[in-house]
Amino acid sequence: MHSPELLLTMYRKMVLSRRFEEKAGQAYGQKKIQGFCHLYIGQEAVVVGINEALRPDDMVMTGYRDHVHPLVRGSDAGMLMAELFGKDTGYSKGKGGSMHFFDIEHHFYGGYGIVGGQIPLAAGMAFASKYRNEDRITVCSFGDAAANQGAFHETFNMASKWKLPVLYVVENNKYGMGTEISRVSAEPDIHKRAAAYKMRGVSVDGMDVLKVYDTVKELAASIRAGEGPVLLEAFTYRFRGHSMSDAATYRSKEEVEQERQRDPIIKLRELMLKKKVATEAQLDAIDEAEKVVVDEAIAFADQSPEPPLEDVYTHGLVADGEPDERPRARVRGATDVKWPSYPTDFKVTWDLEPRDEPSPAAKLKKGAA
Amino acid sequence: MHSPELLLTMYRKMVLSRRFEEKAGQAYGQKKIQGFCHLYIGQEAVVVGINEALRPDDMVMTGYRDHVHPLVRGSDAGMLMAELFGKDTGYSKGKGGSMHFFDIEHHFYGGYGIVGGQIPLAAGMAFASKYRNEDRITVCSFGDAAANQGAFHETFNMASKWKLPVLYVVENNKYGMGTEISRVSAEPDIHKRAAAYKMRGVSVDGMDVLKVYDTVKELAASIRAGEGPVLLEAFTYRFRGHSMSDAATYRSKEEVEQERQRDPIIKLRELMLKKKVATEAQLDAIDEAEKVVVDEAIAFADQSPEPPLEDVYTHGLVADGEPDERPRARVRGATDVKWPSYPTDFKVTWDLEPRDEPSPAAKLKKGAA
Amino acid sequence: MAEIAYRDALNQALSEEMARDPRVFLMGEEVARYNGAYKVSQGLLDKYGSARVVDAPISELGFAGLGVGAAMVGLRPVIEMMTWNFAILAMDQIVNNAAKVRHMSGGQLRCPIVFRGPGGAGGRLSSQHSQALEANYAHFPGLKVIAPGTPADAKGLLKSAIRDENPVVFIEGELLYGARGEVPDGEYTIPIGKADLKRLGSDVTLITWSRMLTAQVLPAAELLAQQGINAEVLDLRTLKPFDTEAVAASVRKTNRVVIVEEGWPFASIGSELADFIQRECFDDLDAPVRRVTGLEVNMAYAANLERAIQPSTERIIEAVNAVLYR
Amino acid sequence: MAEIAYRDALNQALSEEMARDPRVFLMGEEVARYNGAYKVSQGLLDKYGSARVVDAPISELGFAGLGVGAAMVGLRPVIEMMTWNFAILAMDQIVNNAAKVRHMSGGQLRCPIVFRGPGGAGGRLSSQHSQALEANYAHFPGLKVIAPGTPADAKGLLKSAIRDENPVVFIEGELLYGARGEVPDGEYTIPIGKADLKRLGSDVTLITWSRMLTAQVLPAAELLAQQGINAEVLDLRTLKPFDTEAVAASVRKTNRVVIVEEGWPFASIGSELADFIQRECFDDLDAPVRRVTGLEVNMAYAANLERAIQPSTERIIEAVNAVLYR
Ligand SMILES: Cc1ncc(C[n+]2csc(CCOP(=O)(O)OP(=O)(O)O)c2C)c(N)n1
Ligand SMILES: Cc1ncc(C[n+]2csc(CCOP(=O)(O)OP(=O)(O)O)c2C)c(N)n1
Ligand SMILES: [Mg+2]
Ligand SMILES: [Mg+2]
Repeated sequence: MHSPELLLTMYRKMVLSRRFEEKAGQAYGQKKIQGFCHLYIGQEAVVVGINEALRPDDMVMTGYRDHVHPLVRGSDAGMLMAELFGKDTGYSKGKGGSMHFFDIEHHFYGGYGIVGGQIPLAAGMAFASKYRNEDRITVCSFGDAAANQGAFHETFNMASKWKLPVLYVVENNKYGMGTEISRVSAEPDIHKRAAAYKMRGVSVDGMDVLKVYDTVKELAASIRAGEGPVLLEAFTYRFRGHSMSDAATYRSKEEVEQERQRDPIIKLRELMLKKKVATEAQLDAIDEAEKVVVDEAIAFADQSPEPPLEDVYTHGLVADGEPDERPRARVRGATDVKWPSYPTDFKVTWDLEPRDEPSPAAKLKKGAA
Repeated sequence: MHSPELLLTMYRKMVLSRRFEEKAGQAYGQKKIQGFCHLYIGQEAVVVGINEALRPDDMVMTGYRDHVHPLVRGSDAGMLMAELFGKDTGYSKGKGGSMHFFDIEHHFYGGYGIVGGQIPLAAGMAFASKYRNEDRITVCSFGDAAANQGAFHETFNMASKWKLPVLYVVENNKYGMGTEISRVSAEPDIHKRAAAYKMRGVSVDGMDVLKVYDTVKELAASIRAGEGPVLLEAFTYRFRGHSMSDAATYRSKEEVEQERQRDPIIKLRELMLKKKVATEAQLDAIDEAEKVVVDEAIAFADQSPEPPLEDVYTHGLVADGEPDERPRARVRGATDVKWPSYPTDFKVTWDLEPRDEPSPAAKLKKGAA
Repeated sequence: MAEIAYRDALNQALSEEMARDPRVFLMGEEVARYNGAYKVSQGLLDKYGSARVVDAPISELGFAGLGVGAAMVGLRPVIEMMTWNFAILAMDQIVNNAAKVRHMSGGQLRCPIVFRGPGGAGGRLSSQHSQALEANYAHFPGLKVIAPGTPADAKGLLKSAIRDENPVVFIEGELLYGARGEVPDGEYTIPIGKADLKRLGSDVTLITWSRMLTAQVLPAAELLAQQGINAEVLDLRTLKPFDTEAVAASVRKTNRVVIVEEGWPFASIGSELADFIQRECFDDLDAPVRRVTGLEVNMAYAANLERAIQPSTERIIEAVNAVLYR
Repeated sequence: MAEIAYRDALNQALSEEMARDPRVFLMGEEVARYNGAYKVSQGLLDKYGSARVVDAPISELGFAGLGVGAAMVGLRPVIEMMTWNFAILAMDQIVNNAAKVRHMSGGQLRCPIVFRGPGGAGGRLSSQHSQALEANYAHFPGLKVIAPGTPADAKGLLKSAIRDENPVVFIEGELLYGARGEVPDGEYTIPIGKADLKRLGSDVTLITWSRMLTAQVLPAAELLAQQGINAEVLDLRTLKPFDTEAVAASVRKTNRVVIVEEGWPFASIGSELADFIQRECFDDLDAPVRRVTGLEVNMAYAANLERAIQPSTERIIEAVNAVLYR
């Protein structure tokens, strides 16, 4: 049921992600990348499984652990790395850095640094889809610890009530920084909280890319069909510390070792070999090829110039007639950039609430509360 | 099982509450009270049932619909009314007004104007009790619509995780201002949301003072015994508009009429007559007596002076050595004021978390996220 | 020109912009069936339907952020805050997402959204409900801040705000909704960033905005005129970016300035104006810039205290006398 | 005197106050087992146990409010905000409850609580994580705002803040934690509201606070000295209430002022200071007050842009030259 192409693509993207993050980690050690830098190593099956189950024009966003989400959508690895290096050729011209990747061409709507802050945004993007009667869905990831933010509660209530086409994904890697989720969450199984909003809550083994893929296939179809938002909890693990500055001594060696046994890349590789989808040599060739991609990305980032100093003032307020930046066109001279088009003229046909009785039009003169 | 004294007290307090609010409404019409003014008419069984089930030194707080909560605790009706009139003899010297009643002598910790804003405060008060190993509990009311605030979510998670001795009461009167709760809440049965925090959620007929009393008796005992917080939903109804400026045309006449059939005062009165706890004449006498109490309160408020203009600057920052105000002593010259005493020297014996392994003391040099 | 109320001027602006552009929608507490807590959205639900006029739960952080997300993908949300006091709960979405998303994305995204609602005292509402919070938002780069004082300005500026490509914080006067004034017939907009001379004068410049304009400053100017003092009244209308040219021009003419502001004095719009003036017009000033502000205290409920806390014509006249060394 | 790091000075203050007063507890993200995101609470869990050093969920609004409630009934909470950027989510509890409960209750309650954590740039953290937000809190009556620039001040002021009967916003320098400085031996406190002359001078007054003191202002003063300009450096330490006497005294001496502030210029602490000085020292000023601030833009990640956005010795020297008309 999973085509060889699909498995090969997934394998390739997971390897690419792993290599990208490893190299980013090295570059951080060399101080080419600075500030906070959160690697996705260990969690690759989550984004890759999701991504392959989506349409290319579905919209994706996440928190600050955001390198791999755009990468697997098709973003230019060199330009992502350049952003990490704070270079002019980065997707955000070096303004965003590690925590704020954006690639609108590939419908990646950003990495956000305030824990939980992206949750309401995704509801707004889904609101817009429904408002314009589009069948795109929005997928928004956040961490287990973000589930204790008020934004989670306020947004899920609205998303469920208005049946917004959005898939929320808790990447439950068991820890928020140094704190095990069960220490700060009265209900550590986050997906169970969906019931408080009469919303569907589902969990999946986030180390198994095929399970993630199958689950999201089904959920995306249901969401696209208008059956309302879903909260999907993917149980996963980060093999590294929270960020580059975290030695992660709050976890035992044994625990980390045990989790590494579930390495999603090894798991898929073994499956592919077992199922004879590919030979060792073929998979090794992929490994090599992706290594080259990442090496080139590093070289590109290294050789790119810093942003010009005048850029301090750009991208503040939008001036009249100022266009949006299209990074791949600007940096690579790409002529095939398909920018999402947001129609300006359309008819709103959505009845968000049933029009029962006409509103009783209370005609008060005075104040509110 | 409910003693005649208890029933008589409850009846008296409900009548007092009703009269107080009716007179406040009249005074509002005369512009003696201004600004926002939220009456509790119809909901009396909730606070009275709760109050009689509590110890006098348990701590109580609520939102802006706060006149009756202190009244049934024993606050001076005249001084409450004076606060509504913005007079110097009010509990807050006219600084707070309708939405900000406070009577610390009677352990009423305030009325708060930001929807849901009091929810975290109550957790903090309960935290303090547990911290000092006291067996007082905190009771915090809020409206159905407040259940969509992030503060609800963030606080309940902590309260449950840390087993704080707090009873949260949703006064579900079906509406938040002009909006029926089912229109904006994906889960309109608020108490069911407690499950998301592995917290106990209970509902009760909020128009039946005895049911409220019995329920809270049991819950208070359980909370006092350290079994963790509870969310109690009392289904009730406000007979008037949201505030004095709301004609409440969003509700049908029939709906209001039907709810009025459940008037908690009539209900209790009929029960008492049926059970022969009191005669018509005795109950009428109570009605009369409470009318007098409220008339006197109005007269007191009317005759009281405005706060002196210099008071503009008082109660900003606390100056060194500045004592707290004790309103009944100040206004009535009362010598029997028992102010809650907060010890300054004690031993903290609470282990908020089990001391399993010693903390691995990660010794990082650098940044956080 | 028709004379209409401030709330109706805002209502016209909303309705006209919604008719003109299907991307515009209004979301907030009580905006739809109740027609708005202050009736600004009267009739809009019936005209534009429940997807374009949306009753939100009491979840300020949530629906403010929802608006930001919708703006990022091509809609033009107008998010009503029942009052700006409650928007403090939503501030993270306004200042960390709306104000920053264009910058963080290196110019890939824009966020054309209007956050609007009443600010300032509402009349005996006590401290949590009587705050003029414009300074808090004006402090952040990436936002425009507007606070109109008349129906005509309210309409013209709200239309401009809705058409603006940036996030706009639009603060209405809670006590102005019933205030009436002439509003031009037909379609018009007022440019963001332009102040308006509401009264010409030569002896002193009074700078103000929002409710203080009609409630205290113009009446004070009339009283001053009776004493032979000819005050110029400059209504900023847009607080950020404010009209530096208009401010400087008036100061150069009168050489004396009093700034009148409803909010608290510390680190406020008035502080910024005073700093701008002392810096850019140092040699033109014949006296230090004076300010009349809300007192440095929380708002009291009692009528006499509430009055005393707010700027008054008396305090304005006193300040004018001070800058005139009279 | 021992030379210790700023973080250790804060740690000593916390530990000493916790030992002295059982009512003091510390709550925040990662403060207990992780010993603090910036290691300010190192060792405190082991010393004081899990009820007094509490790891909170990522629920800033919730645990800030919990602290306020605990303070209302006799505890003395220290609420750590991992950074002040995240405290925007908790602002409602800080400004609407902590800052107002004494007033609303007519003096029946008090709220002795400290909200503390790092502010300002942290080094390549981009816009959402690099904000100096002191002006936002200083705007509200009912709060004190403190921002120490040295280990000794950090310790002495944190102890005073914990003992204060009012809510205190205590903003540490995110890039100062590792900075070392001499700290008096034994018990001491530093009074809230007193500025400190960190350098005596006669030609110009440089007013600043927090990290700018050691990062830019003192170095600039040394460079100026080489050019024969003798700058006085006044470290405010407490931003609200600031030390009006010390400011006025220095201005009267030097007649020229440059204010150096990490945050944005608009409606900031610096605006307030400039207004105060032009008003109270009008006749003493030989030049307009100048300000060197963070640029009016969101913080960029790129190293060169990040540098350019922040105040620098060059910009300070430029401003000094301007007020000296050189
Ligand atoms: C509102 C807010 N509070 C605190 C932080 C600091 N912080 C950054 S990441 C993080 C932990 C988040 O953990 P989780 O949500 O589980 O995501 P993970 O990092 O595990 O992917 C914290 C506390 C922040 N960025 N925003
Ligand atoms: C944060 C916030 N948002 C909005 C308001 C305005 N407001 C005051 S009361 C209210 C309705 C609250 O309804 P509910 O919680 O059900 O309580 P009830 O009034 O029915 O007792 C609203 C929207 C407010 N005071 N605070
Ligand atoms: Mg996590
Ligand atoms: Mg209600």
